[in-house]
Amino acid sequence: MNDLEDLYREIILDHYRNPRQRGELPTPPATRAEGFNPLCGDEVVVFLQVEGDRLVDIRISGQGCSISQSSASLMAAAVKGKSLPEVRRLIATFKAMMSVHGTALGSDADGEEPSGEAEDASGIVPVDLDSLGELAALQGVVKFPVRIKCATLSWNTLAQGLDELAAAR
Amino acid sequence: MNDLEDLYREIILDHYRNPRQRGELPTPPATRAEGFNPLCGDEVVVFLQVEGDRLVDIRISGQGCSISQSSASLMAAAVKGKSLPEVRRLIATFKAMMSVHGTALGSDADGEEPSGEAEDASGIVPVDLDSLGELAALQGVVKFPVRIKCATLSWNTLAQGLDELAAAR
Amino acid sequence: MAELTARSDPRAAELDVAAIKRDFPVLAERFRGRRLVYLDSAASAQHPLPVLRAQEHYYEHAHANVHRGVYALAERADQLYERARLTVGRFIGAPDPAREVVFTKNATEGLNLVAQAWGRRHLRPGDVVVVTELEHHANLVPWLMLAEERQLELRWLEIDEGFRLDLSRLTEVLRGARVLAISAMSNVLGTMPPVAELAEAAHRAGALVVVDGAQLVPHQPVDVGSLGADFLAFSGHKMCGPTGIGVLWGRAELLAATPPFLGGGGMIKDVRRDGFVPDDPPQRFEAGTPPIAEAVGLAAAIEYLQGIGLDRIAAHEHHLTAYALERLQQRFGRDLVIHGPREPEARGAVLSLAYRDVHPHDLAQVLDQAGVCVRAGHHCAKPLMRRLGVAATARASFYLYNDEDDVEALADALASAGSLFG
Amino acid sequence: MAELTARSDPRAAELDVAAIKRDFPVLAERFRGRRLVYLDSAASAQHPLPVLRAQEHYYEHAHANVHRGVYALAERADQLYERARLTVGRFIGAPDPAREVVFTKNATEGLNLVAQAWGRRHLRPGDVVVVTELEHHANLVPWLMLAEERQLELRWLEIDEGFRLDLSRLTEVLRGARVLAISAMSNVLGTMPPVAELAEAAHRAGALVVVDGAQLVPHQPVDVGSLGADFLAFSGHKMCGPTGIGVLWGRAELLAATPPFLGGGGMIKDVRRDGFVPDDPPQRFEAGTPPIAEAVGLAAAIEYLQGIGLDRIAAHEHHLTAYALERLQQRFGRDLVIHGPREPEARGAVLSLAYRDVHPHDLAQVLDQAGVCVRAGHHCAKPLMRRLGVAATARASFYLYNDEDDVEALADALASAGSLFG
Ligand SMILES: Cc1ncc(COP(=O)(O)O)c(C=O)c1O
Ligand SMILES: Cc1ncc(COP(=O)(O)O)c(C=O)c1O
Ligand code: FES
Ligand code: FES
Repeated sequence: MNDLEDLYREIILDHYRNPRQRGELPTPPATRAEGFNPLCGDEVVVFLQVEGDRLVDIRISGQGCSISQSSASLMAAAVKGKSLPEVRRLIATFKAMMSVHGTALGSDADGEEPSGEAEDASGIVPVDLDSLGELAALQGVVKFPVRIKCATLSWNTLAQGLDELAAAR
Repeated sequence: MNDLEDLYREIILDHYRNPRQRGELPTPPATRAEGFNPLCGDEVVVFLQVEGDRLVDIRISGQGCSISQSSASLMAAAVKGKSLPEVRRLIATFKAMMSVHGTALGSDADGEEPSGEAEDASGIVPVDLDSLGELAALQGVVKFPVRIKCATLSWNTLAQGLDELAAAR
Repeated sequence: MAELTARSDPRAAELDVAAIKRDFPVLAERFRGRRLVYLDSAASAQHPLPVLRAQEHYYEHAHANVHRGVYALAERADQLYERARLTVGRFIGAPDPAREVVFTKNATEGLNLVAQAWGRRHLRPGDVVVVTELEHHANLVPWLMLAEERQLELRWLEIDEGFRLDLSRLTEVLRGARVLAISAMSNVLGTMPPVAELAEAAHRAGALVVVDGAQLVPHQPVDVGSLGADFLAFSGHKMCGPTGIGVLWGRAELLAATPPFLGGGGMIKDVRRDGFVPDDPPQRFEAGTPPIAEAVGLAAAIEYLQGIGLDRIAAHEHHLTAYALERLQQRFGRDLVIHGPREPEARGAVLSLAYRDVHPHDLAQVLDQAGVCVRAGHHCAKPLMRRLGVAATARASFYLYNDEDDVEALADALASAGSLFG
Repeated sequence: MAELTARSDPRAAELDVAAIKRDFPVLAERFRGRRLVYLDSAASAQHPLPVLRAQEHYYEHAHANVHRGVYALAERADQLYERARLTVGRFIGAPDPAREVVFTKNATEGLNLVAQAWGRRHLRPGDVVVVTELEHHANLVPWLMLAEERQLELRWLEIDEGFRLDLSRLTEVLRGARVLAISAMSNVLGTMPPVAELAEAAHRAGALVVVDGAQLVPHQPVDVGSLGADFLAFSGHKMCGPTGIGVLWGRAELLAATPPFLGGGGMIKDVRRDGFVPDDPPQRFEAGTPPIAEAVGLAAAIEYLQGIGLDRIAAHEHHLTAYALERLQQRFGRDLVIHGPREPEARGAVLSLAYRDVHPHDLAQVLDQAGVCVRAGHHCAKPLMRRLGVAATARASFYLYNDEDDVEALADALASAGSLFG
């Protein structure tokens, strides 16, 4: 499998062509979070419906490349119905996957974290790929540092939505 | 004779150690012109006494390096008592000597002239070294482009003084 | 203008691209087992050996700080640096190269210098600056910044359906304007506005003409006089020169009326505790140690380009652009949209592509796998992208070292993107 | 501070200068049949092979524009560029290298950025900026310009008879000050003010500390934290790196509170027809194509210096300075005045010389004939020169590639100047 096939795996192309959980949710009761990739101008909007400690529903809108769109779709499918701590754990695991191999340089890996940390993180956060299920298909992205922001865009937006929710409570 | 001996010829060192026409003249009747070399901060002041069409007296003050000081001294000795057209001709000849050999690059040769001209001039103004007498001793300077401004400082100042005089008439 | 002659020049076919390619070491690189098909010269060009050698020679035999060092090494550095200024000035037909050529760090700094140093001094609240929809951020953001600071009015020359500037309202737009800021060639569409004609209208209206030549100067013979420019900015790295250097040319009397931009060593006549006297142009605008090795490299790049001939380069690119427009349309028909003027004679060698609904970044990624380098993104021209109704395009651009094989490689790679995302 | 340790480091003698000299191709040059004795590193240093190779490698194998190109070549350029940022940041102990290191064109631009972008936003008429008599024009003219534009009050820390800053009136001078702009090492006298101590006093007074590190950073281990700097600027070319690049380090929260300086590509989040949203630091301050090859070269220079050890370099220079002070005084006695602190431990490796009444330019010229390169002039420190009561000095400065033989060559050449002008 060459790098490109590794990047554009069948499962990714499938989620890109047939995005899951696409659409919007009425706010309120849902929460809306918006993420923006300044490098390309793409945008993802995440709608979250949280009841108690559970993310009962999620929808995705916005537009972007195949990586960002499929990542959002895979994410939505993976987190829907999970408890908030589970979702948080998944976010952490996913982002750790996106910064392993040390290919991600400093702030490239994730604009939201001080790079020093991000870099140190690459060695120390154990990535449990099994726990990621279909999401593991996105690991080919780390070989393409410029595209890591594509893959993490929806996840950062989700995290931001959860933060806002938590702060509002 | 190596380049340095060519630069610091005995006659130059002599004029440096024993500058001719050093001092000031009362203004008026004399005219005072001031020249400044921004590259080094040195300064030359030329006092001119013109009667009719003749430069009857000249004095030099200010301070600077051996090249600028000796050039001023040699100049003063050479122009004193000459008619104004003769003085002008000498200035032109001297400045032509300072820009021959094409070693002088553009504006280096003379900050007062558009470099295009200065460059073209290098080929076309015939320099009559014989007419320069002792002044020819300064020709070694052209091999040291940075020092050309030293040698021309007093001459430009003299020219400027003559211009002011002409304008005032 | 020169490009018209160049375009009908039969010598176009003479450009020996195979030989030229050998001058560029990176083009012999293999990426993932494939030869490099470099189609991103509009972002930055590659460097021929003479440029690399000139810089190396400088560092190994002639480096010292400039500003009139007395010793031989410093004299060499000074001479090389000032000679580079003359080479650059003559290259663009500057009437007075030694005084009118300012070395900057890139085209962007040059344009900021005009907006901030000239503009702050000469523009008053309410003054009108005309920009165009074609502008790169470099000739836009400095004016937006100044407009905010000084309450200037920004007016826009828009593009028409044919991706050219709409000149129907020109007189109106220029009325009372103080500045026309205009790109001589769009880095997105390849559009080349009739700068000379616009400059004439601007001058009649009393406006200065600030030309962003970043894309034009590397690709065509340019003469500041016939262009009608008052200021012209461009970058070394887009014309086979080094990074870290740009040029601002300005008319001598305008530079003389422009206060300093950056303060520091080398730009003063005197500094006292209570003030300073700025030096004359161009030194006034070159505070601190300038990009000396870069100036030497840029001069070598210019000599390299001149050795081949700017008219021949322009003709070659024109030929290649026409070839690519035809081949790509032939092969992909409606699957491929190429933003920009249809007519090859109205545009530079820049093709902004939209292939079906494949996202430009995906397209560029797939092309890269085939060794084909194109740039995806907004190309620092967001207002223009909005006007085109897209967030990004994939842009292929040609230079002297590209040939028809490169166009074919692009086409083949596009086809494989089609099957991947099909 | 680190230099104190370095200075008592017995490994000083270990610096293998002969081997180091071989790394610098230009030092093998012969001028007029003589070996080059390069004593002008304070103006600009020479370049070792690893730096030349790194830049060459970049141009031959990794050049493309940065700003997130998708293809492999652009990715290499991006990575090298951002890695250089981290290398630079770690070199000066930046807490957050990826965000706090701004690449500029030279130290001068960095200082202008602070004065113009930070200063214009945060300083009001009547605000006080404290500068010192030791400053280079680079840390003076930007403040003079801003003072004039914004009616700031400039206060001066003066030097005493021993060529050190006179701190007797420190509290008074700093009272109410908003900025202390200070050079960490004078390029004329070699004086190294106690920056950490002054920074503490400045911070207590509520002032920011803008450190001109152009002379210190190349020669000593520097840690922005222990230095107490809020901003620190320096240049690549004075530390064996290329021309065309400098660094501005700033505390993250200060950079975040600084508006853009130059506008253009790469420094925005969005541009609309009516305005723009600036990007975060450091991108916010890097408009246009940055000095990419130069950043790669600078990183290589830092790695080269670190490979030898900044503490060892400092110790070596200290030894050489002490040696030169002693030898020259021994040999020339009262014929030679060396401006600057007598005590070697209070100064850097910079000797400003006055030899009898020989004009500095004549002195430098005669020295050049012997292959000895020194700089004559005001060294871009005119207020300091006025204070010293001279128009110019001849300045010899040492770096890692100089040795005692170079000092002897200087002494011999001085003697020959004496006999010529005697
Ligand atoms: C103390 C000091 N500050 C600032 C500068 C300016 O450095 P640059 O010319 O590289 O901007 C210099 C060098 O000339 C210097 O010696
Ligand atoms: C049209 C145009 N103007 C200005 C620039 C800015 O050039 P630089 O980034 O070298 O300053 C570019 C290149 O990106 C460009 O294409
Ligand atoms: S390119 Fe925009 S999100 Fe991937
Ligand atoms: S060095 Fe000043 S005039 Fe010669």
